[in-house]
Amino acid sequence: MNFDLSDERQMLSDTLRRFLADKYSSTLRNEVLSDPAGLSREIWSQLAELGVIGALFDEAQGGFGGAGGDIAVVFEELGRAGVVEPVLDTAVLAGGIIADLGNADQQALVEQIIAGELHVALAHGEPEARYDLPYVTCRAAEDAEGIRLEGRKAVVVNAEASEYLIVSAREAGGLRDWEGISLFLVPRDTAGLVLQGYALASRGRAAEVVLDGVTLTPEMRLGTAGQGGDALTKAMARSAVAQMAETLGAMHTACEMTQDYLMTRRQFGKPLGSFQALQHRVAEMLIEMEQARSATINALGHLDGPDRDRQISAAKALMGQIGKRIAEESIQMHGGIAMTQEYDLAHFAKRIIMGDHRFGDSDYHLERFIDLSAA
Amino acid sequence: MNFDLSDERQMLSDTLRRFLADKYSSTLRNEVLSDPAGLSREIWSQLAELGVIGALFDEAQGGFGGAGGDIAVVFEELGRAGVVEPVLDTAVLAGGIIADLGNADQQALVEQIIAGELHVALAHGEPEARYDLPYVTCRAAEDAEGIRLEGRKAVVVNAEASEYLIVSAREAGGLRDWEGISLFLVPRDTAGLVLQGYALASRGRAAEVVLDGVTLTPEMRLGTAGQGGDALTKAMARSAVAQMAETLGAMHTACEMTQDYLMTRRQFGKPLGSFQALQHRVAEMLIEMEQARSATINALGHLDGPDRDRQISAAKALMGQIGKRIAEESIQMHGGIAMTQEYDLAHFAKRIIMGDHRFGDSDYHLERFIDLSAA
Amino acid sequence: MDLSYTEQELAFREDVRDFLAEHLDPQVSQKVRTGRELTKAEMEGWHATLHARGWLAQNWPKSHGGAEWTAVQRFIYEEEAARASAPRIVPFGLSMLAPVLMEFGSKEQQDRWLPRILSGEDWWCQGYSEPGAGSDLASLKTRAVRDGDHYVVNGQKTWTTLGQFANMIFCLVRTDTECKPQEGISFLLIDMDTPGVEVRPIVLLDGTPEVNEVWLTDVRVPVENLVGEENKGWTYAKYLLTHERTNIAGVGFCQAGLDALKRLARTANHNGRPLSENPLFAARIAQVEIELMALATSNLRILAAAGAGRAPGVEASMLKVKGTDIRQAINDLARRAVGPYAMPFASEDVEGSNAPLPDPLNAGAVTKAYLNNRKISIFGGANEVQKNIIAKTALGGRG
Amino acid sequence: MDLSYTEQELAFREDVRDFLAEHLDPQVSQKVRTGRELTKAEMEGWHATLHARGWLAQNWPKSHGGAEWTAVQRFIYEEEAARASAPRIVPFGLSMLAPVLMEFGSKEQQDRWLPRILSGEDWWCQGYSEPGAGSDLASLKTRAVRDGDHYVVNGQKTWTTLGQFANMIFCLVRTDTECKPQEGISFLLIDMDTPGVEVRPIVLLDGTPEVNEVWLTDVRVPVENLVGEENKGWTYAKYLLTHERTNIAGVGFCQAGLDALKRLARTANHNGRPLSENPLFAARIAQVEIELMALATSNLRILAAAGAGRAPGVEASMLKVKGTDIRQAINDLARRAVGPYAMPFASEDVEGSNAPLPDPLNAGAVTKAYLNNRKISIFGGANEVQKNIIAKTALGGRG
Repeated sequence: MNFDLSDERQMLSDTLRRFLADKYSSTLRNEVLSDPAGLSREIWSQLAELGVIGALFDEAQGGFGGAGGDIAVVFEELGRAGVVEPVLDTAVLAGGIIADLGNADQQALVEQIIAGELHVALAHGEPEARYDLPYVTCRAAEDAEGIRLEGRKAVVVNAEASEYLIVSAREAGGLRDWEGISLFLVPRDTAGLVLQGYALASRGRAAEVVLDGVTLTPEMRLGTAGQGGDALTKAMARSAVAQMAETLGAMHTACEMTQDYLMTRRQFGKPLGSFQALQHRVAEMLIEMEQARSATINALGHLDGPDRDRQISAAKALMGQIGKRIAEESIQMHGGIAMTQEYDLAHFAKRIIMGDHRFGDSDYHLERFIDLSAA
Repeated sequence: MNFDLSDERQMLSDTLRRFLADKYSSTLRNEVLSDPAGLSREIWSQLAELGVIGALFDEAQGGFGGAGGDIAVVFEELGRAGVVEPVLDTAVLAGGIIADLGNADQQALVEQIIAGELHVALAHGEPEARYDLPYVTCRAAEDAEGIRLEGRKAVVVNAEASEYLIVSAREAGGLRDWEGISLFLVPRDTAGLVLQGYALASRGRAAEVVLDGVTLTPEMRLGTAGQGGDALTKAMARSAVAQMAETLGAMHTACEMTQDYLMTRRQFGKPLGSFQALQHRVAEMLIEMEQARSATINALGHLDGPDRDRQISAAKALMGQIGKRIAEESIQMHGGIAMTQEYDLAHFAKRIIMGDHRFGDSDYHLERFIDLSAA
Repeated sequence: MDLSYTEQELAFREDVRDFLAEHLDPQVSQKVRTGRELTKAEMEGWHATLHARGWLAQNWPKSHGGAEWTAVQRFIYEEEAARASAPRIVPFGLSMLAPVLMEFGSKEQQDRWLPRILSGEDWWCQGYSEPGAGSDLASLKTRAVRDGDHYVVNGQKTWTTLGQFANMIFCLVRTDTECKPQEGISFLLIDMDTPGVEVRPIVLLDGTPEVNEVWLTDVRVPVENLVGEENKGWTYAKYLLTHERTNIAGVGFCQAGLDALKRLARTANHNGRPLSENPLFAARIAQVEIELMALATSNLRILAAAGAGRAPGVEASMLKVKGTDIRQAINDLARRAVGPYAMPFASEDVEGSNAPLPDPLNAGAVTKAYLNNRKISIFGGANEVQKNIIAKTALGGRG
Repeated sequence: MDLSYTEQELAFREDVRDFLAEHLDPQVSQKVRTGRELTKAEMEGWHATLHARGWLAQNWPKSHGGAEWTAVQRFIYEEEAARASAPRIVPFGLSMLAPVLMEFGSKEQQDRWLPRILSGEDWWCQGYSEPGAGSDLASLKTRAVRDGDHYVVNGQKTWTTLGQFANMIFCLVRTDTECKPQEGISFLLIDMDTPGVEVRPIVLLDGTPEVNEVWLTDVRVPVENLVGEENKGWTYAKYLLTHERTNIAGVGFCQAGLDALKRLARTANHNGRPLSENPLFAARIAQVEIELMALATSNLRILAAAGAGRAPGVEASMLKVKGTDIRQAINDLARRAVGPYAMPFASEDVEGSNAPLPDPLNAGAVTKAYLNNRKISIFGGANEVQKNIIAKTALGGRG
């Protein structure tokens, strides 16, 4: 048992932290947030150059990492600095599925992703699905002209900036069956693919995706027909780890800002930090931070083990609860200033809260943990 | 809408409070608690003389009260003073069922109860029933010799001091059917009725009751055969109100003791009450006390209305939660002294917590509230 | 003890319902229901509608043109209005300034300002908080120096809600710096068209420009705009805060929010069943509902006591804390109910297309509401300050 | 980062399991499992069993006859022992006094006292707390005045756990009253057979006589029983508290409690189904389980850091608070699981009949455990004090 970072990961962590401290000011972040692209291409290239994207893939995939520990190191730093670029969406989520299922041709896209030259988005969730993974109503039907996709996908993060969408659609089975879900690589400029884009509360952009007679060649299928469920579940597990690490980083920053504020801000003639009621609440936040870090470690440590999904659900359920507490307490202890958009904490608080809305929220995972524990 | 006490109830409340302040010292309580009888006959007679028992029955039943408001006034005072005598068990629970279902002969027992001359205990719960009201496995079968009862009853409060037990038994229907449950008045010295007595954590005594060939005449049935369910539910509702009022009174005392202690006890050179972290926790306790009082009012105010059971479940669920918080916080803020049996708070804290284990606990009632709200 | 409403109260509730059904613009209530911002005209329109019915100044005495409602009537109105998604009544003139003027203002001030509040001629805003002062009113720094028939005011106010719509502001200003912090404060009425008044919007974390900074630079205020006596403003401020707090529990808002939450939960899918049938989420909703049932009764009890002349003291603080806790819990559950549809920042419109987001839940602005209502435990006397007040009574008066 | 156990650690776990299976008396473990009190002989017997195996002094260096286990080994032992319902190792001599003697005691003291701790010849208890001092050690009042070759000690100690079984007590006493409260304290070893030592039991709210008052009246203590230097006792006391806290999270106890809770929930009926299948109760259990999974990892992380020479500072306080929270939550759920069978005060026996209570859940003493474990957030440095310590580091070191 060993909780220390390897030398490689420590170096990656240090490099990334230095880079972000230098480059990723809140001014820059606010520019990116108000940019219709939802990301900075320049930062993206620099992240790729630093090896941040490559660290999320293993050597066979053209990267030099790809384990839970690599994901955690990268995303904790991204979360700590409040980076809004869609590293999670392109690299871990969509990139992970291509690396997992793609044939030799499709794998070439992974190289482009690692090089920072390509964005891909996963279009899986549907308007009525909420967090229900096998809830797929989109249909894929093959005929002489090719495979036709029909349906609608909800809240597809970073769809507009992506060259490809990975679309899940049902080739067989009933609603909520795992069996029968296929995954397709759809170029964004395919006829019949319509995006309705909007800004997200915490970072970047997403889109509602309408598939109206999108026609593909069979080569655009990822993996075996109807067998996409395992890859989806695996990608969700890896993305959940990334999301938790990002949230952990953001919580770290929120706690630090709160501690700093309490020590400098005075009220009723004393620093806020000298009020014992606030002191105890800070202590409780820090206790929860330790729990959050351990939950993240549990999740990443089991990413390749047999207990993966149960461990991830335990961790994500706890992270959602702790995140809510830390975001809300940070705002409350700051007082009015934290209610303003221009104060940095607002971004981190939103980021933490919105982390609970991706890949299943705390209640979803608490129930899943119960189900998997009983199984 | 009117939240003031009527003059009669105000007078009852004042009289009872004065009487208990004079007579019911913690020395007396400790004597009663260590007495094998589980109650003081002398105090019992005095409570009857004061009209405390009569206030729990309406005029038709020989009393002069009997409404939710009367129950609440009496039990809040009993709880506040930490009275251990089984007023709830004899008068509200068992007495209420006799008054509700009894024929003219049986009603005579109510007069004796009001006069303080008789104890009756309800033997309804069973070892495997937990809070499940219609879970009745005890059987009643009628033949030429009479009605024979067979089975086992659990945690029958005040059974040993009672002249009669009211025993629920099934004459028809399957386990958990409401239909088929009958109630019988069983003299405690009936052959085949065996008590195994023990002390309770918070007050008085209870017994496990074995019914091994108990034979009764049909006159000992209360009400119609197989139709005991409504009276049971009603008695449980009234008893739940009594329990909540008792808990409210006990919580009031626990809060007062805590406030007094924090103002007098010094640590690190200051009164404990000057530490802001404790101040805020006291404030939160008092906010919860207001909620608890309102919950009790909601319950008692709907005791005769169509929304009775849903309102009672809402209130009892909340009381259980608040009680736990106030009992635990009172102990924690006192520190070590509250861990000792001889310090009075220990009794009140146990009393509050154990109140959640009667007539359904907070989770039981939260679920019942959901079910009744959906209905 | 009687929890049932009287015949008159039941009839009043019917009146309120009928009035709302008849006069509330469905487009406006739809905006309120889904958490969108109202225009100034929409708010003014609702005031005018209420005023026409004589229901605008609910707690004013009849002598000043008020409805002089009982506490229970006000509670009933609040409940019905919230459930019908009526706009809230903007409180700054009606419930905050007016009681101060009635109690401490001169006859001239009352005759001048009160009718203009009713008619909507004036839109008041509040100049209490200052940057760096937070919940600590006694530390305020805005200075007013007497110069002939005027005060010359310099300073900065902040968190001024809806100040962008106001033409008048009532301000606490420091008129004496040589005394204890609570003394030396005066209560001034300032016309916002006076040179030197500048309003700058503060965008909140949910993106709404709802509050403002108000900068005061050499603003000349006629001395007749001083309310009561110079340096006695602290007394008036405390009086105002007490009156501000009679509707502090926000039971009506909570109930409307709970209704909306239940609607969302009935619609949302959770692993193949409606979310409302999920035992865990149902328990979370039931939990806030049972808390709210108790709070509603606490509110009525305290209003009844206040109506009987017993002043609400710490009870108002208790209502504030519990009411904001419940409201925030409801906002939180609503956000959670809609799942990934909590993520869009402005879920009412898809940019560019002007088409509604194809969100089958019609989630509306649940995340905005969640974020925006973090303020209710901060503004209006932070909950920490309320707890200090409660603790002081509970512990300070003893031992 | 590697969460898996090494081959050696896995083999060690097997050793521990085998040892427990072979040597733990089933009657004793049954008493532990159901929360009944152990006799002195039962506790001593378990110590002797462990000592025979060389596993009693787990964190002592081998030079003193200890096992010198790694942090992970200790964690594994704790986990397995708790799950097997082994008695806990009485810590006062082994884990509290011994590290102080090894660090600050003379060679003579080490040679005299350490072997007697191992052999069980001495049963130590702790004389830290005093009436009126609570968590505030610096305010202690017990006086020791030098008189020739002796100190004469007068005062009173309290909350002395298992003092009724002890023959030796280590005490903090005041040897100088003219200095700052933390100075002037000395660390004395007192034979409880000395005239003037009187032990009086304190019955806790669950009815157990587990703690005691120790009255010291003109007790003559040889000067060679002074540990380290006079007036330096505060330093030794803090050192002791740090060592007391290495197993502070109580993960093993939590896991054993969670196992027992799950067993109860599988047996209990809830409206016709096992309570464990009730979604709300299942969620409550799952909640403590996910907290405990994180805590176990926090504990290992901190032990690993401590093993690498990084001293656990505020981390120990964090483990204490979270560990006691979780343990109390488990006790609370166990009490709730058994429903009305939580009400009997001593549920193991029906009085008189000597027959077991016919409780099909075999609830054991769940209420006693719930009540008794209210102490764990009070004793050993109240959780409020732990939060003060955490906050001081978090806020005091900045700004």
